[in-house]
Amino acid sequence: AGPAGEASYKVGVIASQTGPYSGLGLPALEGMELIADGINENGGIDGIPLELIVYDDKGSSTETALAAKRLIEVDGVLAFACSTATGLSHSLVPVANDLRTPGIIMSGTGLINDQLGEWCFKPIASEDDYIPLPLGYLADDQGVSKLAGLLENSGYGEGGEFYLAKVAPDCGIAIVETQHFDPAASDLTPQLTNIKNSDAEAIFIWGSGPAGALAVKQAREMGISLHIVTTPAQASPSYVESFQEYYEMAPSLVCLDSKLSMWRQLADDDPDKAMCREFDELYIEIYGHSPSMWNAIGAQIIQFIADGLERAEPDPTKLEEARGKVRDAFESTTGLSLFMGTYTLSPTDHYGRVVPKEVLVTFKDGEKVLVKTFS
Amino acid sequence: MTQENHALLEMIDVYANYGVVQALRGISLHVEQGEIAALIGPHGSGKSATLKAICGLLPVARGEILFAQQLIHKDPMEKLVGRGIAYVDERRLIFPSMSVIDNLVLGAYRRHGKEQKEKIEQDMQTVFELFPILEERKKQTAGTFSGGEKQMLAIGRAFMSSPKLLLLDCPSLRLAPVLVRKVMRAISELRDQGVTTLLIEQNVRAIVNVAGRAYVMEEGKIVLEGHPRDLLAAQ
Amino acid sequence: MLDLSAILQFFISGVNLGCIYAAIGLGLFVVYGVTGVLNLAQGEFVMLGGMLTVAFYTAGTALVPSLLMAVIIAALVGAMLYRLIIYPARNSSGSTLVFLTLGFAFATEGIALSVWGWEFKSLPSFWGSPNIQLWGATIFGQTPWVVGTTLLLVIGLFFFFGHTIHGKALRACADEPLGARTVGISTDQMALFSFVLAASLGAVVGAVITPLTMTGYGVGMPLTIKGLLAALVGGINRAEGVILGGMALGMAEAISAGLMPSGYHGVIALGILIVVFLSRPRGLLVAPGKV
Amino acid sequence: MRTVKEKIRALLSGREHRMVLALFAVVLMTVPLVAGPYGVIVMVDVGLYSIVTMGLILLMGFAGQISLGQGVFFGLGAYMSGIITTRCGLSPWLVLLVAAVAAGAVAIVVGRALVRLRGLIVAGVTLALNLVFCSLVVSLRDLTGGATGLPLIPRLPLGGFAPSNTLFSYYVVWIVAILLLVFSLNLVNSRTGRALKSVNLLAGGSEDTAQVLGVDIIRYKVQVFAVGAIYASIAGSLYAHYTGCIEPGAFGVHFSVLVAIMAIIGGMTSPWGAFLGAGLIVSVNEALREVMPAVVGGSTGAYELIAYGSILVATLLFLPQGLMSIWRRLQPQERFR
Amino acid sequence: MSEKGKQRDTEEQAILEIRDVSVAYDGLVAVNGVSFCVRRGDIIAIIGPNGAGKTTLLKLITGLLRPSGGEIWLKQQRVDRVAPHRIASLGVTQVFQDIQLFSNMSVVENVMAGCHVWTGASFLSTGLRLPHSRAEERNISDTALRKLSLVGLGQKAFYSPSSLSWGEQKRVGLARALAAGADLLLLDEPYGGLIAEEIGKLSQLLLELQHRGITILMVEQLTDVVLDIANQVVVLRYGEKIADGTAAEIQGNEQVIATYLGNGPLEGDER
Ligand SMILES: Nc1ncnc2c1ncn2[C@@H]1O[C@H](COP(=O)(O)OP(=O)(O)OP(=O)(O)O)[C@@H](O)[C@H]1O
Ligand SMILES: Nc1ncnc2c1ncn2[C@@H]1O[C@H](COP(=O)(O)OP(=O)(O)OP(=O)(O)O)[C@@H](O)[C@H]1O
Ligand SMILES: [Mg+2]
Ligand SMILES: [Mg+2]
Repeated sequence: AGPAGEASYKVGVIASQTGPYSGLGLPALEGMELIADGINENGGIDGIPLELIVYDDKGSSTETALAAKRLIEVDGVLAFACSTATGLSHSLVPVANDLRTPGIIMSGTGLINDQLGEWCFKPIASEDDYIPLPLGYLADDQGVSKLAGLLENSGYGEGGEFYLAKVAPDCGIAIVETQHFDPAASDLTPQLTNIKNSDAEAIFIWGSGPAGALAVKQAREMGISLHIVTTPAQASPSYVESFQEYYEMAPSLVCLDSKLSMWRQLADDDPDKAMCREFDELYIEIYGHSPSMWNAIGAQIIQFIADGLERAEPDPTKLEEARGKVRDAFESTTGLSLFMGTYTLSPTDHYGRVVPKEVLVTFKDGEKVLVKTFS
Repeated sequence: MTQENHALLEMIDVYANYGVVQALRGISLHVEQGEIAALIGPHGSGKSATLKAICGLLPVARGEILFAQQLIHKDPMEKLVGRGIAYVDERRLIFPSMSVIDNLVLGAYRRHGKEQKEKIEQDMQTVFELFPILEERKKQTAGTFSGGEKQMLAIGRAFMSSPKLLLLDCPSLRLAPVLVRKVMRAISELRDQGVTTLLIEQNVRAIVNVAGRAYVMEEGKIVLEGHPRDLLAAQ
Repeated sequence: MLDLSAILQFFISGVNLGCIYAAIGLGLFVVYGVTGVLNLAQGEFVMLGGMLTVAFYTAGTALVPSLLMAVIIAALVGAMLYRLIIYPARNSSGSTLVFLTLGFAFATEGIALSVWGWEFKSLPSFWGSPNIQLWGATIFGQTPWVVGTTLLLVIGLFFFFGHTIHGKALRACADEPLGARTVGISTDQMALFSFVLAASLGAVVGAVITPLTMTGYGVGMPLTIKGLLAALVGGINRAEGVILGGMALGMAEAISAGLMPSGYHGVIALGILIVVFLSRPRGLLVAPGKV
Repeated sequence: MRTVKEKIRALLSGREHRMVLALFAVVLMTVPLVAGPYGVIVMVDVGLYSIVTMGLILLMGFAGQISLGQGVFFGLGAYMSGIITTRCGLSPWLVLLVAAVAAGAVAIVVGRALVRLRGLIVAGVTLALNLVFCSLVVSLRDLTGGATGLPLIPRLPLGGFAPSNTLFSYYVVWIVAILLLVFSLNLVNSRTGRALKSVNLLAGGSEDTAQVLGVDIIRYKVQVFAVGAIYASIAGSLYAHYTGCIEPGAFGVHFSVLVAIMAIIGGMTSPWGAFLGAGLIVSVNEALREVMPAVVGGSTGAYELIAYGSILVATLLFLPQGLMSIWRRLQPQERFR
Repeated sequence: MSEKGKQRDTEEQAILEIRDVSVAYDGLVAVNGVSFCVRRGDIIAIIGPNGAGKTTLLKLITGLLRPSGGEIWLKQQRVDRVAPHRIASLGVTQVFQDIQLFSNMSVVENVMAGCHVWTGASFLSTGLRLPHSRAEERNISDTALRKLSLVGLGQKAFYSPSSLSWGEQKRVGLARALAAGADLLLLDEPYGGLIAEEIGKLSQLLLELQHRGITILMVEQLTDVVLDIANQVVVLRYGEKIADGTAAEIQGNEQVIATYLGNGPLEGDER
C-alpha cells in the first residue's frame, strides 16, 4: 500500500505481537486502536482521519528496524510509534534520525533519554521519576533502610538497577543485595535464598514478565516475609488472580501502578480522576475489561501523536515537510495531561514529563487497594 | 491340479525401475517348493533388483509376482515377512548399535504367541550351531563385528523369522571358504526341512552341488535357465 | 553467609529444574530413538498440555479429566504432525526433517496465541499438595509431582526400550530402518507411535509443571532448547543419559544462580555445561557402536 | 569420453558458473535503479543474511558440521566493530578486518575443541555457546551496553565522507557477498571442497576413508569452521555500521536458527543456496507483512506466525533438498542427485 | 637360511614391517603379537577365518587404529603413532571391505578425492583460484578420468555412487585408490562379489600394478585366486599369525587346511 491519494494522517505502529515481549505489545496495541477509533468516530483530526498501520516486530531488533523503514519508505507515515522492549526500540533511534521521521518510543527505561537525537521522542516514564514513590513508601511508611534488588536480565532490568542505585541513597535506603533472573526463569529459589540470607528488609522485584510474579509466589512459599515492592507488570490481572493467596500474604505486596486503574480510589479533587474514569468506562464498554497499564501506555501514545498532529496541521501529501512540522509540534508540546503523566517537551528535552502519575497499590480480598500517590 | 504342481514363487513378466534406470525388463521365473534356485550374472544385471522386487523393496511397474498362489507385488515388505519371506540384503542391514542377541530376537519379531516361544528358542540354537561365534559374542554390539561376522549375523537373523522362502543376496560374500561350505550345507539342510531358497551367487562353482536351478541374468533380463552343472558346462 | 539450608535449597531447585528439563529431553529421546528426527516441536506439546489442561480446568472440569483430555488432544496433534508432515518427507535428510518440525512449532505457537492470547496461566498445586519444609529449605508442593512423573517416565521408558521386544523394535527403526523392515517391523507405524508417545509425554509434563512455572503460548521453544541441551549433554541415545543430562543442566543453573556472582550465572551455568560436553565428547552416557 | 572430460573441465574452471555469476552481479548492481528505496533496504538484509548463510552452507552442507551458533560470530563481528569504533575511533574498515581475523582465531580455538565431538553434540555445544555469548554481552554491560544496546556506532566511511547510508550499504554488502560467493564457489569445486565433502558425516562422507586418502580431517574441519565464522563476522561488522545500534537479541539462538533455516530452504549443496534461502525467507516475511493486514486486519502477528510456519513446512515438503534442487532438476543429463 | 640372515635380507627391501603388533577392543584381543615383512613390489595376501583380525591389521597399518604393543615400520619410518593422513602421504592407501564411496559426490569426484594426497593447494589458494591450484585441478581431473576408464566406468562419471550396482561401486573404489598413486596398496577383499571373468581381469590388473612397482597387500577369502598371484601369504587366526610363506607352503600347512580352507571334512573348528 503506497501513499494513498485521499487525505489521511498515517501513523505507523510497531508492536511486539509475537515473541517474548508480546505481553507488552499486544495490550498496548489494543489501547492504541481504541483511541484511534475514537478520534475517527469524532471526525478525525481537523476532519482528517487517523490511519494506523501496524506491524509486528517479532521480538527482534532487525525486524523492528525493517518494519520502521517500511512504514517510512513504503507507507509514508508522518510519525511512528513503537511499543517494545528497550533493546528493540533503541535500535529505532538511528532509523528515525536517518530517515527524518518522528518516532515515539515507549520503552520503560530512562537510560536512553539522552540518546534520542532530533527525531525521537519518549513521552512515557523514566525510573528516576517514579522510584522515589516506592522507596519513599518503604523508608517513610515501613521504616525500611536495607533493600535487596531482584532484577530481570533485560534492558528494563538494567534501567531498574541503574536508577535504584542512583536514587536509593536520596531516600535513605541502602541496596545490600542484588540478584538477577532471566525473563523466562521458572525457579527463583536460589536468588531468593541469597536474599533471605542477607540482611535486607525488603525486596524490590523488577521484571516485565511472569518470572516477577513467580518470584512473589516463591518468596512467600519459602516463608520469606520481607516487604516486597514490584514494577507494574506484576499487577497484571492474570497474575493477581492466579497468585492471590501469595499476593495478599502479609506483609502484603506493593506494586507500582497507574492512576488509571485506581481512579475509583483517587481523591475527588484529583485532577486526573475524570479523565481516567472516562477512559475506563469506555474501555469496559468496548473490550469488556478495565485497561491495564500497557493498554494505557498504548492509548496515551496515540493521544500524544494526535495532539501533535492537531497543532502541526501538516499536509499529508507533502511528506517531508509534514514530518518536519509534526516533529516541531511534538517539541512544542506543553502541559499535555495524559495517563502516565503531564508532558512539556522542548527541542532539548524529548522526554518532558513534568508530572508523574504513578501510584502504589496493594492487594486485599482480590481487589487492588490504593496505598500511595505522588502528592 | 494339486498343490505340489504350483511353484512357491512365480514372477511373470516383471518390470521395475530405479527412477529412470530400467533395472528389470520382463523377468519371468519360478521357484518350486523345497528348491534352491540361484541368480547369476554380471554386475548391474539386475539380480539384486529381482530380489528386491520380490520382497517389496522395489516397486513393480508391470507384471505379477505370486507367492504360494497369491499376488504379493503390491504388499509392503513388512507384511511379506509375516507370510514367510525372509530377505538378506547385500549390505546386510544389521542393527549396528544393538547387541547380537537383540538382532536375532528381532529377527523373530513377527512370530507371536506362546507356542512360538519354544520354537524361537530352538531356532536360536540352530543359528548358534551354524555360527558358534554368534553365541560366543552374544553381547557384542553388532556394529563392531567384522565383515564376515556381520554376514553371519544377517543370515542368522533372516533364519530367525522361520521363513518359507529365503532370499539371499550373495550369502557367500565375505565368508571364509570353510564357512561358505557351511552356509551352503545349512541351506541344503533347510531345504530338507522344506525351506525354499533363492540366492544370488557370483561363483557358479560354489552352487553346483547345492542349487537345483539357476537363472542367468543380463541387462535386466533372464537369458539362460538350467541346472548349474549344465550352465557351467556351457561356459 | 552460606549455610547448609541454602545449599540444600539450591540442590532442591536443581533437582526440580533438572526433572523438568529431563522430562522434555525424554520426549525428544523417544522420537529421536525411533525415527532419528530431532523434534523441535516437543516443547509445543508441553505448552499444549499445560494450556489445554488450564483451559478445561478453568471451564470447570476436574483436574484428572482435564489432564486426560489435554493428553488425548496433544496425542492427536502428535499423530497429525507425523502423518501430515513427517511421513510425506520421511526420505528427506535429517536436517530437513528437523526444520519441518520447527515450522510446525511456529504454526502451533501462532495458533495457541490466536486462541488463548498472550496471558500466562497457572494451575493450583495438584490436590493442594502442601509445601514441605526441610532443614530450613522449602520443597514446593508440586515438586514431588514433577520429580515423580519424571522418574516414572524414565523407568517406564528404560524398561520399555531395553527389555521388551516392541521397545527393541522401536530402537531398530532408527538404527537401520531398512533392516527393520526386512525383519517385518513397520517403521511407519512405529514412527507414528513414537510421535504419539512423545506428544502424550510432553502434554503430561506440561500439565504437571504448570503449577510451578506457569504456562503461556510461547513457553514451548525455550523449553525445547533446554530439553535439547539436556538430551545432548547426556547422550540422546539412552533414557538414563537424558536424565543425567537434565540433572546436570538443572544443577548447573541452580547452583550458579545461588553461588556465583549475580548477573553472570547464566554464563557460568552454560559454561559448566560446555565443559561437560567437551570432556565427554559423546555425551555423559553413550550407546556403544553408534554415534 | 570427450564430453565427460569437457564437462569436468567446465565444472572445475568455474566456467559453468561464470555466466550466471556475471548475470547475477549485473542484476544486483542495477537493483537500486529499479527497486524503490524500500526494496533496497530489504535487499541489504538479504545480503547480510546471505553472507552468514553461505558460511553455514560451507560448514554444514559441505563439511557436515551442524552449527546452531553462527550468531556468536555474527555478534563478535558486530560488537568488535561497534565497541572499537565508538571507543577508539579507528577506521571502521580496518576494524572490520581485525574483527574478522579475531573471529576466525576464536573459531579456530573453539573449532579445535568441537571437532572431537560426535554428531549432534556439536549442535548442542554451538547452541550453548550462543546462549553463553548473549548472556555474556548482557553481563559485560560496561563494555557492550548490556541488554539496552550499544548506540551511536559510526557509519562506514568512503574516502572522506559517509555516503547515503542505505544505498552505500547496499553496494558494500553486495560486493562483499559476491566476492565471498566467488571464493566459496572456487572452494567447493576444488581439492578443498572434495576434502570437506569427504568428511561430511551428515551426507555420505566417511572420516576413515577420508583419512586413508590423506585428508587431515581435523585441519579441514577447523578451517571451515573458521571460514564460516569469518563470513559471519564480516556480516556482523557490516550490520553494526549499517544499523548504528546493536543489542544482544539480534545475535541470539533465534538468529542462528533463522540462518540454518535459510541454508536448508536454499539448499546446502551449493553456496548459491544461501541467496535463494535468504531471499525466500526475507521475501516471505515481507509478503506476509503486506498481505496479512488485508486478510485478517488488526493485530496480525499470530497469523503471520502461522503462515510463516506453514510456508516453511510446505516448502520443505515440496523441495526437501531446498530451492537449489529446482535448478538441478532442470539439467536432465546430470544424473548425480 | 639362518633366521638372522633372512631378517637382514628383508630389511633392505622391506617396504613395510610389522613387529610383534597387538591390539585389543575392550577385552577382545583382535591382533596378537603379529609380525611379518612386506617386500617392495610383492603381492602379499592375508587370509584367515572371519574375525581373525585381518581388517583390524589393515587399520593398524593405515593408522586408523593404534596398536597397544609392537611397532610398524613403513619405508624405514616408524608409523604406529603417526596420524592416518600422514601415513597416507607416505604412499599408502586402502580400499575398504565395504568400499565406502562418498555418496555426496559423483563418481568422478570420488576418484578425484583420491588425488588429495599428492596435491597440496591450500584452503586459500583454492578459494582464490591461484594459478598453481588451477593447474593442479586440471592434473587431478585428467588422472581421475584415466583411472575411471581403466576400470571401465568412464561413461558413468557423473552418476551418483548409490545408483551403481555393488560390483560397479567396487570398481570405483579401486579407481579411487589407484588415483592416490600410492606405492603400497591395501585391499580388503577386492575379489568379493566379482564374477568369474572379472576375477581374471582383476588379477591381471593387480599383476600389472605389481609390474609397475606397486606393492599390494590384500585381505581375501577367495583363496584359490589369491594363492595364484600372491608371492607371500600370511594366515591369521584368533588374531595370531599361524603361517607365513609362499602359496605352496601354505597350501600344505595342515593347520591352515583344518581351520580355514576346509578341504577336508566339513567340521572345521570355527571360532
Ligand atoms: N538405488 C539405485 N538407484 C538407481 N539405479 C540403481 C540403484 N540401484 C541399482 N541401480 C541400477 O540398477 C541396475 C541393476 O542393479 P542391481 O543392483 O540389481 O545389479 P546386480 O545384478 O545386483 O549387480 P551386482 O552384482 O553388482 O550387485 C544397475 O544398472 C544399477 O546401476
Ligand atoms: N570396535 C570393536 N569393538 C569390539 N570388537 C571389535 C571391534 N572391531 C572389531 N572387533 C572384533 O575384532 C575381531 C577382528 O575383526 P576384523 O574386522 O579385523 O576381522 P576380519 O579378519 O577382517 O574378519 P572378516 O573376514 O570377517 O572381515 C572380530 O571378532 C570383531 O568382532
Ligand atoms: Mg547386487
Ligand atoms: Mg574384514
